[in-house]
Amino acid sequence: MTITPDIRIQAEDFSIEAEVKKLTEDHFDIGAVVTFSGLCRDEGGTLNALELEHYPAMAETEIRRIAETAIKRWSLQGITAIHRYGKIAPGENIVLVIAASPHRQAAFDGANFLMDFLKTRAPFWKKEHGKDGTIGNWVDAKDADDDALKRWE
Amino acid sequence: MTITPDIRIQAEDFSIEAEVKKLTEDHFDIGAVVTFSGLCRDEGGTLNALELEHYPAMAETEIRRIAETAIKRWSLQGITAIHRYGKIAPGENIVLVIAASPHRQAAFDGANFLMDFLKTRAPFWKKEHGKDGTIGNWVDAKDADDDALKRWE
Amino acid sequence: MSVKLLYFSWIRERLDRTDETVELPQTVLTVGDLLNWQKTRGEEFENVFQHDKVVRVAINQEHVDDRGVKIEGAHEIAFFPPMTGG
Amino acid sequence: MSVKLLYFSWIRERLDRTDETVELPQTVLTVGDLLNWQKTRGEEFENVFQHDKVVRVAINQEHVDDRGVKIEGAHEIAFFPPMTGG
Repeated sequence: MTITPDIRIQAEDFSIEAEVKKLTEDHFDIGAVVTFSGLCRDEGGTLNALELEHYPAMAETEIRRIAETAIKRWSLQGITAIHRYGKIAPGENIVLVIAASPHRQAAFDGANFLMDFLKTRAPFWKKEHGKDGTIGNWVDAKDADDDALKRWE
Repeated sequence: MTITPDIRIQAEDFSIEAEVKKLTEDHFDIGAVVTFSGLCRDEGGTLNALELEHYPAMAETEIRRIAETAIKRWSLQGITAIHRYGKIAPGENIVLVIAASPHRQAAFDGANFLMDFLKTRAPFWKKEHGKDGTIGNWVDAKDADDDALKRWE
Repeated sequence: MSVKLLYFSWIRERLDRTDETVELPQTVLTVGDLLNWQKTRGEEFENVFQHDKVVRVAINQEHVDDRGVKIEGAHEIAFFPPMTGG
Repeated sequence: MSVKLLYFSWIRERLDRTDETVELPQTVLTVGDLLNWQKTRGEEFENVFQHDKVVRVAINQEHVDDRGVKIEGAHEIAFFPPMTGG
Protein backbone atom coordinates (compact mmCIF):
# COMPACT_ATOMS: atom_id res chain seq x y z
CA MET A 1 0.00 0.00 0.00
CA THR A 2 1.31 3.42 -0.91
CA ILE A 3 1.19 5.92 1.94
CA THR A 4 0.25 9.40 0.78
CA PRO A 5 1.38 12.28 2.99
CA ASP A 6 -1.32 14.75 3.99
CA ILE A 7 0.14 18.20 3.21
CA ARG A 8 -1.68 21.48 3.74
CA ILE A 9 -0.65 25.11 3.42
CA GLN A 10 -3.30 27.26 5.05
CA ALA A 11 -4.00 30.52 6.88
CA GLU A 12 -6.26 28.84 9.47
CA ASP A 13 -5.14 27.25 12.73
CA PHE A 14 -5.21 23.45 13.16
CA SER A 15 -6.15 20.98 15.88
CA ILE A 16 -3.43 18.49 16.88
CA GLU A 17 -6.06 16.15 18.30
CA ALA A 18 -8.16 16.12 15.13
CA GLU A 19 -5.10 15.58 12.94
CA VAL A 20 -3.77 12.71 15.06
CA LYS A 21 -7.22 11.10 15.01
CA LYS A 22 -7.45 11.50 11.24
CA LEU A 23 -4.08 9.80 10.80
CA THR A 24 -4.59 6.91 13.22
CA GLU A 25 -8.30 6.15 13.00
CA ASP A 26 -8.96 2.62 11.79
CA HIS A 27 -5.22 1.92 11.60
CA PHE A 28 -4.77 -0.60 14.38
CA ASP A 29 -1.19 -1.36 13.43
CA ILE A 30 0.10 2.08 14.46
CA GLY A 31 2.00 1.94 17.75
CA ALA A 32 3.70 5.33 17.89
CA VAL A 33 2.69 8.84 16.93
CA VAL A 34 5.04 11.81 17.22
CA THR A 35 3.78 15.35 16.71
CA PHE A 36 5.84 18.50 16.45
CA SER A 37 4.17 21.86 16.74
CA GLY A 38 6.05 25.08 16.20
CA LEU A 39 4.65 28.12 17.97
CA CYS A 40 5.21 31.83 17.58
CA ARG A 41 7.34 33.13 20.50
CA ASP A 42 6.86 36.63 21.88
CA GLU A 43 10.64 37.39 21.89
CA GLY A 44 10.62 38.70 25.44
CA GLY A 45 7.36 40.58 24.95
CA THR A 46 8.62 42.69 22.02
CA LEU A 47 6.77 40.87 19.24
CA ASN A 48 3.26 41.74 18.12
CA ALA A 49 3.06 39.16 15.32
CA LEU A 50 4.99 37.22 12.73
CA GLU A 51 3.95 37.58 9.11
CA LEU A 52 4.65 34.50 7.02
CA GLU A 53 5.14 34.91 3.30
CA HIS A 54 5.31 31.83 1.10
CA TYR A 55 5.66 30.66 -2.48
CA PRO A 56 2.37 28.82 -2.95
CA ALA A 57 3.14 26.84 -6.08
CA MET A 58 6.37 25.52 -4.59
CA ALA A 59 5.53 25.09 -0.88
CA GLU A 60 3.18 22.14 -1.11
CA THR A 61 5.22 20.33 -3.79
CA GLU A 62 8.44 20.73 -1.82
CA ILE A 63 6.99 19.57 1.52
CA ARG A 64 5.31 16.64 -0.21
CA ARG A 65 8.59 15.59 -1.79
CA ILE A 66 10.36 15.68 1.59
CA ALA A 67 7.50 13.85 3.32
CA GLU A 68 7.60 11.09 0.71
CA THR A 69 11.34 10.69 1.34
CA ALA A 70 10.66 10.34 5.08
CA ILE A 71 7.90 7.76 4.52
CA LYS A 72 10.26 5.61 2.47
CA ARG A 73 13.30 6.02 4.68
CA TRP A 74 11.56 5.09 7.97
CA SER A 75 8.70 2.95 6.56
CA LEU A 76 6.20 5.32 8.15
CA GLN A 77 2.50 4.55 8.18
CA GLY A 78 1.51 8.17 7.82
CA ILE A 79 2.70 11.76 7.74
CA THR A 80 0.75 14.98 8.15
CA ALA A 81 2.35 18.39 7.63
CA ILE A 82 0.46 21.65 7.97
CA HIS A 83 2.19 25.01 7.53
CA ARG A 84 0.34 28.26 8.14
CA TYR A 85 0.91 31.59 6.37
CA GLY A 86 -0.25 35.12 7.07
CA LYS A 87 -0.13 36.96 10.38
CA ILE A 88 0.46 34.84 13.49
CA ALA A 89 0.43 36.16 17.07
CA PRO A 90 2.69 34.95 19.93
CA GLY A 91 1.42 31.68 21.39
CA GLU A 92 -0.26 30.69 18.13
CA ASN A 93 0.65 27.65 16.03
CA ILE A 94 2.83 28.03 12.94
CA VAL A 95 3.53 24.47 11.84
CA LEU A 96 2.46 20.91 12.64
CA VAL A 97 4.22 17.71 11.66
CA ILE A 98 2.93 14.24 12.59
CA ALA A 99 4.66 10.92 11.94
CA ALA A 100 3.04 7.55 12.64
CA SER A 101 4.84 4.20 12.76
CA PRO A 102 4.67 0.79 14.43
CA HIS A 103 7.74 1.71 16.50
CA ARG A 104 8.75 4.81 18.41
CA GLN A 105 12.19 5.62 17.02
CA ALA A 106 10.98 5.70 13.42
CA ALA A 107 8.21 8.11 14.39
CA PHE A 108 10.68 10.37 16.24
CA ASP A 109 13.22 10.32 13.40
CA GLY A 110 10.65 10.86 10.67
CA ALA A 111 9.16 13.93 12.38
CA ASN A 112 12.59 15.32 13.28
CA PHE A 113 13.90 14.90 9.72
CA LEU A 114 10.83 16.52 8.21
CA MET A 115 11.15 19.54 10.53
CA ASP A 116 14.84 20.03 9.69
CA PHE A 117 13.97 20.10 6.00
CA LEU A 118 10.94 22.33 6.49
CA LYS A 119 13.11 24.88 8.31
CA THR A 120 15.64 25.17 5.51
CA ARG A 121 14.02 23.97 2.27
CA ALA A 122 10.33 24.94 2.43
CA PRO A 123 9.71 28.34 0.79
CA PHE A 124 8.47 30.37 3.77
CA TRP A 125 9.85 33.65 5.12
CA LYS A 126 9.08 35.29 8.45
CA LYS A 127 8.78 39.03 9.02
CA GLU A 128 8.53 40.53 12.48
CA HIS A 129 5.91 43.05 13.51
CA GLY A 130 7.09 44.71 16.74
CA LYS A 131 4.94 45.73 19.69
CA ASP A 132 6.33 49.24 19.16
CA GLY A 133 4.73 49.45 15.72
CA THR A 134 7.86 48.71 13.69
CA ILE A 135 7.36 46.47 10.69
CA GLY A 136 9.97 44.99 8.55
CA ASN A 137 12.64 42.89 10.17
CA TRP A 138 12.91 39.73 8.15
CA VAL A 139 14.01 36.84 10.36
CA ASP A 140 17.53 35.65 9.48
CA ALA A 141 18.16 32.04 8.55
CA LYS A 142 20.29 30.20 11.08
CA ASP A 143 23.47 28.31 10.20
CA ALA A 144 22.48 25.83 12.92
CA ASP A 145 19.46 24.88 10.82
CA ASP A 146 21.65 24.10 7.82
CA ASP A 147 23.94 22.08 10.06
CA ALA A 148 20.99 20.15 11.48
CA LEU A 149 20.12 19.10 7.96
CA LYS A 150 23.49 17.50 7.34
CA ARG A 151 23.06 14.78 9.95
CA TRP A 152 20.46 13.06 7.75
CA GLU A 153 22.90 12.58 4.86
CA MET B 1 11.83 29.36 38.01
CA THR B 2 11.65 25.67 38.79
CA ILE B 3 9.76 23.65 36.19
CA THR B 4 7.65 20.90 37.74
CA PRO B 5 6.79 17.96 35.48
CA ASP B 6 3.13 17.03 35.27
CA ILE B 7 3.02 13.25 35.88
CA ARG B 8 -0.15 11.18 35.99
CA ILE B 9 -0.83 7.45 36.25
CA GLN B 10 -4.46 6.84 35.41
CA ALA B 11 -6.95 4.37 33.98
CA GLU B 12 -8.74 7.03 31.89
CA ASP B 13 -7.84 8.14 28.39
CA PHE B 14 -6.27 11.56 27.76
CA SER B 15 -6.61 14.34 25.19
CA ILE B 16 -3.37 15.38 23.44
CA GLU B 17 -4.91 18.75 22.55
CA ALA B 18 -5.97 19.53 26.12
CA GLU B 19 -2.57 18.52 27.51
CA VAL B 20 -0.62 20.59 24.97
CA LYS B 21 -2.86 23.57 25.74
CA LYS B 22 -2.36 23.12 29.47
CA LEU B 23 1.41 23.07 29.03
CA THR B 24 1.71 26.02 26.62
CA GLU B 25 -1.09 28.36 27.67
CA ASP B 26 0.20 31.75 28.83
CA HIS B 27 3.80 30.65 28.07
CA PHE B 28 4.66 32.85 25.13
CA ASP B 29 8.32 31.85 25.18
CA ILE B 30 7.64 28.26 24.06
CA GLY B 31 8.58 27.71 20.43
CA ALA B 32 8.50 23.93 20.09
CA VAL B 33 6.24 21.20 21.45
CA VAL B 34 6.86 17.51 20.78
CA THR B 35 4.30 14.91 21.76
CA PHE B 36 4.71 11.14 21.72
CA SER B 37 1.69 8.93 22.03
CA GLY B 38 1.98 5.19 22.30
CA LEU B 39 -1.01 3.21 21.06
CA CYS B 40 -2.10 -0.37 21.52
CA ARG B 41 -1.51 -2.32 18.27
CA ASP B 42 -3.82 -5.14 17.23
CA GLU B 43 -0.94 -7.52 16.38
CA GLY B 44 -2.37 -8.49 13.02
CA GLY B 45 -5.90 -8.72 14.38
CA THR B 46 -5.09 -11.35 17.05
CA LEU B 47 -5.22 -9.04 20.07
CA ASN B 48 -8.37 -8.29 22.01
CA ALA B 49 -6.75 -6.07 24.63
CA LEU B 50 -3.60 -5.34 26.59
CA GLU B 51 -3.82 -5.40 30.36
CA LEU B 52 -1.35 -3.08 32.05
CA GLU B 53 -0.26 -3.88 35.57
CA HIS B 54 1.80 -1.33 37.48
CA TYR B 55 3.47 -0.67 40.83
CA PRO B 56 1.58 2.43 41.93
CA ALA B 57 3.87 3.66 44.72
CA MET B 58 6.89 3.46 42.42
CA ALA B 59 5.50 4.44 39.00
CA GLU B 60 4.86 8.12 39.60
CA THR B 61 8.05 8.67 41.61
CA GLU B 62 10.19 6.97 38.98
CA ILE B 63 8.69 8.84 36.01
CA ARG B 64 8.95 12.13 37.90
CA ARG B 65 12.61 11.49 38.61
CA ILE B 66 13.34 10.79 34.93
CA ALA B 67 11.29 13.81 33.82
CA GLU B 68 13.24 16.08 36.17
CA THR B 69 16.49 14.78 34.67
CA ALA B 70 15.20 15.61 31.18
CA ILE B 71 14.12 19.13 32.21
CA LYS B 72 17.61 19.88 33.54
CA ARG B 73 19.52 18.25 30.70
CA TRP B 74 17.68 20.05 27.88
CA SER B 75 16.49 23.16 29.77
CA LEU B 76 12.91 22.26 28.95
CA GLN B 77 10.04 24.62 29.75
CA GLY B 78 7.65 21.83 30.54
CA ILE B 79 7.07 18.09 30.53
CA THR B 80 3.86 16.12 30.77
CA ALA B 81 3.81 12.34 31.10
CA ILE B 82 0.62 10.31 31.39
CA HIS B 83 0.69 6.51 31.59
CA ARG B 84 -2.50 4.48 31.62
CA TYR B 85 -3.08 1.18 33.39
CA GLY B 86 -5.82 -1.42 33.19
CA LYS B 87 -7.34 -2.93 30.04
CA ILE B 88 -6.61 -1.13 26.78
CA ALA B 89 -8.05 -2.10 23.38
CA PRO B 90 -6.22 -1.88 20.01
CA GLY B 91 -6.19 1.68 18.70
CA GLU B 92 -6.43 3.16 22.20
CA ASN B 93 -3.80 5.34 23.83
CA ILE B 94 -1.36 3.84 26.36
CA VAL B 95 1.09 6.63 27.07
CA LEU B 96 1.60 10.32 26.34
CA VAL B 97 4.78 12.33 26.71
CA ILE B 98 5.02 16.05 25.91
CA ALA B 99 8.15 18.18 25.96
CA ALA B 100 8.14 21.96 25.46
CA SER B 101 11.16 24.14 24.73
CA PRO B 102 12.17 27.35 22.95
CA HIS B 103 13.94 25.25 20.28
CA ARG B 104 12.96 22.16 18.37
CA GLN B 105 15.86 19.80 18.96
CA ALA B 106 15.62 20.06 22.76
CA ALA B 107 11.92 19.23 22.59
CA PHE B 108 12.60 16.22 20.34
CA ASP B 109 15.47 14.95 22.50
CA GLY B 110 13.64 15.46 25.81
CA ALA B 111 10.58 13.51 24.65
CA ASN B 112 12.70 10.78 23.05
CA PHE B 113 14.83 10.35 26.19
CA LEU B 114 11.82 10.20 28.46
CA MET B 115 10.20 7.52 26.30
CA ASP B 116 13.35 5.35 26.30
CA PHE B 117 13.41 5.47 30.09
CA LEU B 118 9.68 4.89 30.43
CA LYS B 119 9.99 1.75 28.31
CA THR B 120 12.68 0.18 30.45
CA ARG B 121 12.56 1.80 33.91
CA ALA B 122 8.92 2.60 34.66
CA PRO B 123 7.24 -0.25 36.57
CA PHE B 124 4.54 -1.32 34.10
CA TRP B 125 3.94 -4.78 32.64
CA LYS B 126 1.78 -5.71 29.68
CA LYS B 127 -0.30 -8.87 29.41
CA GLU B 128 -2.00 -9.91 26.20
CA HIS B 129 -5.65 -10.91 25.94
CA GLY B 130 -6.11 -12.73 22.65
CA LYS B 131 -9.08 -12.50 20.32
CA ASP B 132 -9.36 -16.29 20.70
CA GLY B 133 -10.05 -15.97 24.44
CA THR B 134 -6.55 -16.83 25.64
CA ILE B 135 -5.26 -14.76 28.52
CA GLY B 136 -1.84 -14.72 29.91
CA ASN B 137 1.03 -13.99 27.60
CA TRP B 138 3.15 -11.40 29.33
CA VAL B 139 4.88 -9.21 26.76
CA ASP B 140 8.65 -9.82 26.75
CA ALA B 141 11.05 -6.95 27.30
CA LYS B 142 13.14 -6.11 24.24
CA ASP B 143 16.92 -5.92 24.25
CA ALA B 144 16.54 -3.12 21.71
CA ASP B 145 14.89 -1.02 24.40
CA ASP B 146 17.81 -1.47 26.76
CA ASP B 147 20.18 -0.58 23.93
CA ALA B 148 18.17 2.55 23.14
CA LEU B 149 18.71 3.70 26.71
CA LYS B 150 22.50 3.55 26.40
CA ARG B 151 22.74 6.32 23.80
CA TRP B 152 21.81 8.89 26.46
CA GLU B 153 24.77 8.06 28.68
CA MET C 1 14.18 -7.75 60.44
CA SER C 2 10.57 -7.53 59.25
CA VAL C 3 9.95 -6.33 55.70
CA LYS C 4 7.12 -6.12 53.18
CA LEU C 5 7.75 -7.96 49.91
CA LEU C 6 5.81 -7.15 46.72
CA TYR C 7 5.51 -9.16 43.52
CA PHE C 8 4.45 -8.11 40.03
CA SER C 9 3.58 -9.56 36.62
CA TRP C 10 4.34 -13.25 36.05
CA ILE C 11 6.32 -13.43 39.32
CA ARG C 12 3.16 -12.43 41.21
CA GLU C 13 1.19 -15.06 39.28
CA ARG C 14 3.73 -17.84 39.79
CA LEU C 15 4.06 -17.16 43.52
CA ASP C 16 0.31 -16.61 43.79
CA ARG C 17 0.62 -13.51 45.98
CA THR C 18 0.76 -9.73 45.49
CA ASP C 19 2.57 -9.07 48.76
CA GLU C 20 3.56 -10.54 52.09
CA THR C 21 5.33 -9.42 55.23
CA VAL C 22 8.23 -11.66 56.22
CA GLU C 23 10.79 -11.92 58.99
CA LEU C 24 14.25 -12.17 57.40
CA PRO C 25 17.03 -14.30 58.93
CA GLN C 26 19.88 -12.20 60.36
CA THR C 27 22.22 -13.67 57.74
CA VAL C 28 20.34 -11.89 54.94
CA LEU C 29 22.20 -8.59 54.55
CA THR C 30 22.31 -7.77 50.83
CA VAL C 31 20.00 -7.97 47.82
CA GLY C 32 22.01 -11.00 46.69
CA ASP C 33 21.44 -12.71 50.05
CA LEU C 34 17.73 -12.00 49.80
CA LEU C 35 17.47 -13.50 46.30
CA ASN C 36 19.29 -16.63 47.54
CA TRP C 37 17.02 -16.87 50.58
CA GLN C 38 13.93 -16.67 48.35
CA LYS C 39 15.15 -19.82 46.51
CA THR C 40 14.90 -21.78 49.76
CA ARG C 41 11.19 -21.07 50.31
CA GLY C 42 9.70 -23.91 48.27
CA GLU C 43 9.49 -25.19 44.74
CA GLU C 44 7.78 -22.21 43.09
CA PHE C 45 10.18 -19.78 44.76
CA GLU C 46 13.09 -21.88 43.59
CA ASN C 47 11.70 -21.90 40.03
CA VAL C 48 11.23 -18.14 39.94
CA PHE C 49 14.45 -17.09 41.63
CA GLN C 50 16.87 -19.62 40.15
CA HIS C 51 17.26 -17.42 37.03
CA ASP C 52 17.80 -14.42 39.22
CA LYS C 53 19.18 -12.31 36.38
CA VAL C 54 15.68 -11.77 35.04
CA VAL C 55 14.35 -10.74 38.44
CA ARG C 56 14.53 -6.97 39.01
CA VAL C 57 14.54 -5.57 42.52
CA ALA C 58 13.37 -2.23 43.93
CA ILE C 59 13.97 -1.16 47.53
CA ASN C 60 11.61 1.47 48.87
CA GLN C 61 10.38 2.08 45.28
CA GLU C 62 13.84 2.57 43.82
CA HIS C 63 15.60 0.33 41.32
CA VAL C 64 18.57 -1.57 42.74
CA ASP C 65 20.86 -2.83 39.97
CA ASP C 66 23.75 -3.87 42.21
CA ARG C 67 23.15 -7.12 44.09
CA GLY C 68 25.70 -6.13 46.74
CA VAL C 69 23.50 -3.31 48.06
CA LYS C 70 22.60 -3.64 51.76
CA ILE C 71 18.92 -4.04 52.54
CA GLU C 72 19.22 -2.47 55.99
CA GLY C 73 16.48 0.10 56.50
CA ALA C 74 14.27 -1.29 53.70
CA HIS C 75 10.58 -1.34 54.54
CA GLU C 76 9.34 -2.37 51.09
CA ILE C 77 11.15 -4.61 48.60
CA ALA C 78 9.60 -5.41 45.22
CA PHE C 79 10.42 -8.21 42.75
CA PHE C 80 9.43 -8.02 39.10
CA PRO C 81 10.51 -9.02 35.58
CA PRO C 82 11.95 -6.45 33.10
CA MET C 83 9.42 -3.70 32.57
CA THR C 84 7.35 -3.42 29.40
CA GLY C 85 5.55 -0.10 29.79
CA GLY C 86 5.36 2.83 27.41
CA MET D 1 13.43 33.22 -24.36
CA SER D 2 10.50 34.61 -22.38
CA VAL D 3 10.28 33.59 -18.74
CA LYS D 4 8.35 34.54 -15.61
CA LEU D 5 10.50 35.72 -12.70
CA LEU D 6 9.21 35.68 -9.10
CA TYR D 7 10.63 37.45 -6.05
CA PHE D 8 10.04 36.81 -2.34
CA SER D 9 10.75 38.28 1.09
CA TRP D 10 13.17 41.21 1.23
CA ILE D 11 14.20 40.64 -2.40
CA ARG D 12 10.60 41.28 -3.44
CA GLU D 13 10.54 44.41 -1.27
CA ARG D 14 13.83 45.78 -2.53
CA LEU D 15 12.93 45.23 -6.18
CA ASP D 16 9.39 46.43 -5.53
CA ARG D 17 7.78 43.67 -7.55
CA THR D 18 6.31 40.22 -6.89
CA ASP D 19 6.80 38.96 -10.44
CA GLU D 20 7.53 40.02 -14.00
CA THR D 21 7.80 38.42 -17.39
CA VAL D 22 11.07 39.16 -19.15
CA GLU D 23 12.73 38.39 -22.45
CA LEU D 24 16.20 36.97 -21.74
CA PRO D 25 19.18 37.68 -24.01
CA GLN D 26 20.33 34.62 -25.94
CA THR D 27 23.64 34.69 -24.03
CA VAL D 28 21.89 33.82 -20.75
CA LEU D 29 22.10 30.03 -20.65
CA THR D 30 22.71 29.03 -17.02
CA VAL D 31 21.52 30.09 -13.56
CA GLY D 32 24.86 31.83 -13.10
CA ASP D 33 24.36 33.78 -16.36
CA LEU D 34 20.90 34.80 -15.18
CA LEU D 35 22.19 36.07 -11.82
CA ASN D 36 24.84 38.10 -13.64
CA TRP D 37 22.30 39.50 -16.08
CA GLN D 38 20.07 40.60 -13.16
CA LYS D 39 22.95 42.74 -11.85
CA THR D 40 22.86 44.76 -15.06
CA ARG D 41 19.23 45.82 -14.68
CA GLY D 42 19.69 48.92 -12.51
CA GLU D 43 20.92 49.99 -9.10
CA GLU D 44 18.50 48.00 -6.92
CA PHE D 45 19.08 44.85 -8.97
CA GLU D 46 22.81 45.36 -8.66
CA ASN D 47 22.48 45.80 -4.88
CA VAL D 48 20.39 42.66 -4.45
CA PHE D 49 22.30 40.36 -6.79
CA GLN D 50 25.86 41.45 -6.08
CA HIS D 51 25.93 39.15 -3.01
CA ASP D 52 24.54 36.34 -5.06
CA LYS D 53 25.47 33.65 -2.50
CA VAL D 54 22.50 34.69 -0.33
CA VAL D 55 20.12 34.57 -3.26
CA ARG D 56 18.44 31.18 -3.66
CA VAL D 57 17.00 30.12 -6.98
CA ALA D 58 14.16 27.76 -7.90
CA ILE D 59 13.35 26.74 -11.46
CA ASN D 60 9.81 25.54 -12.06
CA GLN D 61 9.34 25.34 -8.27
CA GLU D 62 12.44 23.25 -7.63
CA HIS D 63 15.55 24.33 -5.75
CA VAL D 64 18.63 24.74 -7.93
CA ASP D 65 21.81 24.69 -5.86
CA ASP D 66 24.23 24.44 -8.76
CA ARG D 67 24.72 27.71 -10.64
CA GLY D 68 25.84 25.82 -13.72
CA VAL D 69 22.37 24.37 -14.34
CA LYS D 70 20.87 25.28 -17.73
CA ILE D 71 17.69 27.35 -17.64
CA GLU D 72 16.45 26.01 -20.97
CA GLY D 73 12.80 25.00 -20.67
CA ALA D 74 12.19 27.07 -17.54
CA HIS D 75 8.85 28.80 -17.47
CA GLU D 76 9.05 30.10 -13.91
CA ILE D 77 12.23 31.13 -12.05
CA ALA D 78 12.04 32.35 -8.43
CA PHE D 79 14.60 34.35 -6.41
CA PHE D 80 14.51 34.43 -2.61
CA PRO D 81 16.70 34.61 0.52
CA PRO D 82 17.36 31.54 2.71
CA MET D 83 14.07 30.19 3.98
CA THR D 84 12.90 30.70 7.55
CA GLY D 85 9.77 28.57 7.79
CA GLY D 86 8.87 25.96 10.35
